[in-house]
Amino acid sequence: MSEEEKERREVGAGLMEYSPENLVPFGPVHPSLKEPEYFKLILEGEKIVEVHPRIGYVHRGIERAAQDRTWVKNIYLFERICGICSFAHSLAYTEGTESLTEFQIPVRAKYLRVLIAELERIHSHLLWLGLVGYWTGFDTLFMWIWKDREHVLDLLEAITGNRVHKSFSTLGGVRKDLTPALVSKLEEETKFITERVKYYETLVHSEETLVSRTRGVGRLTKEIAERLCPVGPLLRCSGIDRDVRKEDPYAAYEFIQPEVKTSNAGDIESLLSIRLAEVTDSCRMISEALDRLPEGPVRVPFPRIIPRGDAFFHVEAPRGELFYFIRSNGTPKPERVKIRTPTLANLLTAAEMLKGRPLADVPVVLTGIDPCFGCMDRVTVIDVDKSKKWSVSGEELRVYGIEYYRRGAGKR
Amino acid sequence: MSKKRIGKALGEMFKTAMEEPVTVKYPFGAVIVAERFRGKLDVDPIRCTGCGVCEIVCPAGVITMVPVGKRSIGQREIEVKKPVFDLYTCISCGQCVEDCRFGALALTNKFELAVFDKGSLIMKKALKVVQ
Amino acid sequence: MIEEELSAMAAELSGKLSRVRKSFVLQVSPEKVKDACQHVSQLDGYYHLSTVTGADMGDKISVMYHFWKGKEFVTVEADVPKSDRHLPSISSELPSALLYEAEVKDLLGVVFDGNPLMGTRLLLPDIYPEDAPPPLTKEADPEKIRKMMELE
Amino acid sequence: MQLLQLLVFPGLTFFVWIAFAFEWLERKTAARMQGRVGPMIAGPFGLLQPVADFLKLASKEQIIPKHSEKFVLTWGPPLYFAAPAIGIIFIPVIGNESIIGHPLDLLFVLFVLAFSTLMASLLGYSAAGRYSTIAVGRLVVQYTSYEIPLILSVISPAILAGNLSLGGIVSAQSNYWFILSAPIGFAVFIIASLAELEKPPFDIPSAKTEIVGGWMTDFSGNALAYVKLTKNLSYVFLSALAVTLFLGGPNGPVLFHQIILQYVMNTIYFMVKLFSVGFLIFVVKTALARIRIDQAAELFWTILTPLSLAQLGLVILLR
Amino acid sequence: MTLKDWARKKSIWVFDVNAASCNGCDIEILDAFTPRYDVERIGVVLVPSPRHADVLLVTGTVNAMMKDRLKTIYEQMSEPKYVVAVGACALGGGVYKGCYNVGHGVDKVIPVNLYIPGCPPRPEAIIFGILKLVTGEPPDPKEEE
Repeated sequence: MSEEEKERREVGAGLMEYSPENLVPFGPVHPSLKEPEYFKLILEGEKIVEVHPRIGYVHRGIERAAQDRTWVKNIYLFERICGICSFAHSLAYTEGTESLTEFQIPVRAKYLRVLIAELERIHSHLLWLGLVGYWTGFDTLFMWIWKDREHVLDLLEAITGNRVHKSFSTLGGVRKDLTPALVSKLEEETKFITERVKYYETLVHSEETLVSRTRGVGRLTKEIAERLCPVGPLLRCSGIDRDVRKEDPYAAYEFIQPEVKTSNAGDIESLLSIRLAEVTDSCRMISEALDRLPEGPVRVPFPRIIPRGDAFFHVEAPRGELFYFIRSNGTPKPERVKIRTPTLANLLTAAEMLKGRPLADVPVVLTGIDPCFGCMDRVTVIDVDKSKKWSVSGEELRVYGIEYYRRGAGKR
Repeated sequence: MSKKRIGKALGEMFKTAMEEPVTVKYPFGAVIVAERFRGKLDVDPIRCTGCGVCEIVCPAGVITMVPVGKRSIGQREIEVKKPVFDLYTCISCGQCVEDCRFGALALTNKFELAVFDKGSLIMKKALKVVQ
Repeated sequence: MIEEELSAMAAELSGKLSRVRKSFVLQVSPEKVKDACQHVSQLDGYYHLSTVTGADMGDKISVMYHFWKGKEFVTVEADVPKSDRHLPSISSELPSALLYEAEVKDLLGVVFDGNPLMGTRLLLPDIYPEDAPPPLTKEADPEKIRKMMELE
Repeated sequence: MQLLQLLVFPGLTFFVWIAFAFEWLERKTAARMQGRVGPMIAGPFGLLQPVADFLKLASKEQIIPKHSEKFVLTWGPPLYFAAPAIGIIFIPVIGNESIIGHPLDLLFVLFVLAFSTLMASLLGYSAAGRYSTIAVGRLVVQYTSYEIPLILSVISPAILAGNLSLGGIVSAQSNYWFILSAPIGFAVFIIASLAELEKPPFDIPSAKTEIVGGWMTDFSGNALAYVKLTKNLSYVFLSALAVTLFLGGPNGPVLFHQIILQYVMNTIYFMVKLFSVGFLIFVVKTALARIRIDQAAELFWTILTPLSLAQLGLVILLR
Repeated sequence: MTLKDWARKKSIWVFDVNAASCNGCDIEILDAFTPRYDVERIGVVLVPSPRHADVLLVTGTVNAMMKDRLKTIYEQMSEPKYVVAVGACALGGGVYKGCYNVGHGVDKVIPVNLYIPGCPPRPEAIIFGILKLVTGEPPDPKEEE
């Protein structure tokens, strides 16, 4: 090992110098973030004064790559934006592209899309709920929920062929059909999940140590929500009743209506109950979809060239409104695809919710918005409070051996 | 909403401890993989005609067509190409299987693919059969 | 109802209103963007700002502000010439646009005057070459950029 | 002979093996209650898993961060290990007397408890990492909050026995256990032990989702192996203390008149009680979420301190 | 087999780094620690700091932001250390091959001991990989050549 390398490794995790404020790096590689993302926290004792996220650790350049690939290849590319809500991405992209043409997609395919989307919502919410246990040090809850989540993953694998990246929705319909065996398995498992969720509902509202970590933590008021436009459960926990599935139905959501649950508390506990209620509701929607599932083909042949035009399309991903803007110029490749993922919309709100909270709340609140940085891979430094100065740029310090942070420059 | 209490999870904990653990036997026993599971890509060298459609549709750039020889059709002599699969970067999406008109490609349910040498994941099976 | 209001607004701001399926597109000149967005956001209660999109259309860059409520999108569109990529920022009125504008700046080089995030790099890596064009413009070549960042 | 006793049985070596067994029991209990299997392939039922962990860590390279206090990081871990290792030999295991008893050894044991936390803070601070610095801050806050209820709860059995030596307290319990007259003291002692051991809900100084590895973030190799072993040994030490103070130590029905056989029986009684207390701690730990440092301080100052004071008053009345 | 080798085979502490992946692989890695797959059976523990770890699990296309950080994390691990690349992206860029901010493989940045392909690999595949790493089977013969 060379001297330079040795020096680097020893400097590594140590602390170089103290900055005037107590600065704590949160990430980019941190045990409570499953993905690299960097949050610069400025503390007074244990209290957080400012939060400055730096995004871009997962930036890959997908939007650019989409312009150079064909319409069909892009399905698989967009699906791999995120490993949790992968189906929401492929659903938004395929439905958006189909809306540019005159083709009629079989109704059965639309129902199947709803089915998988709801299964994915269950898996995503359960994953998040398990992680709430993980962040609050309640490993038992984490293990139990992930144990039950396996049932959903089994279903997804049995129907689509993969646990994570489903590759199910395609231009012109869906790639696989249901079999009678799968239908009965689906019914059985949704019943099981509903049953388990009932237990977790009582547990998260009654286990005192857990409640003390979630109740009243990160208050989000309606006024702030209207200003900062968060989406999904975060918006609904502030009391605003807004769900794309209900307001602007896509796929088969006209026929299978969701029940939108809101809460006025605006804290992490209300997020828990909203997400759990959505899981129960998704189970209901799945059995409803199975009851009404029409017969027929699941796929129609689709052209490789899409007519010229713009499509604005959004779906309700597990984390909230996922927006796609698709512009076609009549060639085999899209002209521009813009993706706005729910986490980007929610990040400002999370930073606002964190201010004035103790350090111990960071993982709970920050991850309470259910961030999915793989989706987002864009953005930076935020400070909503207008009286504060902006601080960015100028490298000074290596933190946790991995991170440079930025400050100086730019005023409001 | 039920009453707040410390140790609410205790009952369920003991219940779980009494039950059989859900853990799979895997490394010490067989594993059941779903029928539709998309695992390792496999090619049938005899059916493959070297048309090159798979190379065009593959989203991950797994497939490259390499020339393996020449063949004469009537007066003309054309170059015969066969696919080489860089399976290490394959995403098992199945688009090539869908678009192969000759049924030469298939996704198996093999998943135990860990290797010490990346090169051994390059599949050159299709090159051997040249008519 | 909304269509009437929007066309009145279009007349007032000397813009052009068009309809794309169930959505409306309001084209205005770059100076009027701020007024248009403010009007749209106050239309009929709470209009939610979905995102800000930039697209390279050859000689110009079109910047779109997507507002959503109920079943329709209202998009405010402005074209910025490539030689002078400046737009007024709407972030003082609609703070949720902060990050969206910053993203457009990073990926297409459109500077939003008044947005506090303009002085910093947001999404692109620190070592993204200064002399390379923004990645989403037509001039940018992914292969070349990768070589410049020594990712090979 | 006494030296042999100190080093082998019932001294250090014996308790180090118990410490490994405790870690195995902890992991296995948590695993089974979470519906998993837990360690399985290292030795029968994975019994040797903690040993494997220890040996592996000990055989690894140790990195000392450049900006840390090298002297402390080199010599600190053995000293940290010494704290519970010395404290534990005062615990009577085979009879009413420990190997090297002293009329005031309870005080020494309390000193050892404080010394262990002090060493942890010193080690964390010397590593000079951001996370370890925060962790040390939390450690000290937590220490100042749990120390008073802990000591108050330890005083109750001493008053009941009218004696400040562990041997005397054990002898005084030959008829009835002090848990009967000081149940609140026992509960407070267990809760404070959880805090001392940094186990949920008080694993605040080593919360991995907040401050990475806590004060152990920058340790590696040999040092980490000793720190981990010390934590397990403290586990055994505190459980043994609970057994000694409240559960009658090695006391139990006398079955044999032969002295050697009775020693064996006493050891068995002691072990059964020790593992029961350990199991109790594991179960509590598995069932709870981590609380915040301010909540922990509040809990200890406003609830547990008055409770242990009340227990003390009750004990004085009883006496 | 010496005692040291035995201990190293039975106790494997891993640290997981997401170097710009879609987090599908990371979820599958985390999944391997949960009741269904429970890799604690074979002595695998997820540790919070790279200094405690023996094995570094790297997922994702190492992009420009993560390149140096990945190197630093690798350097902070104490010897003996192993690197396992998990998923198609970490092996060769996967579906993102050719994007402007994507490196083609972890092995271009740090030395890799074992490759686990798949998008994402099943938890079983990850268990198989880890076991293969510690038992050190000889490299398997080239695919029918």
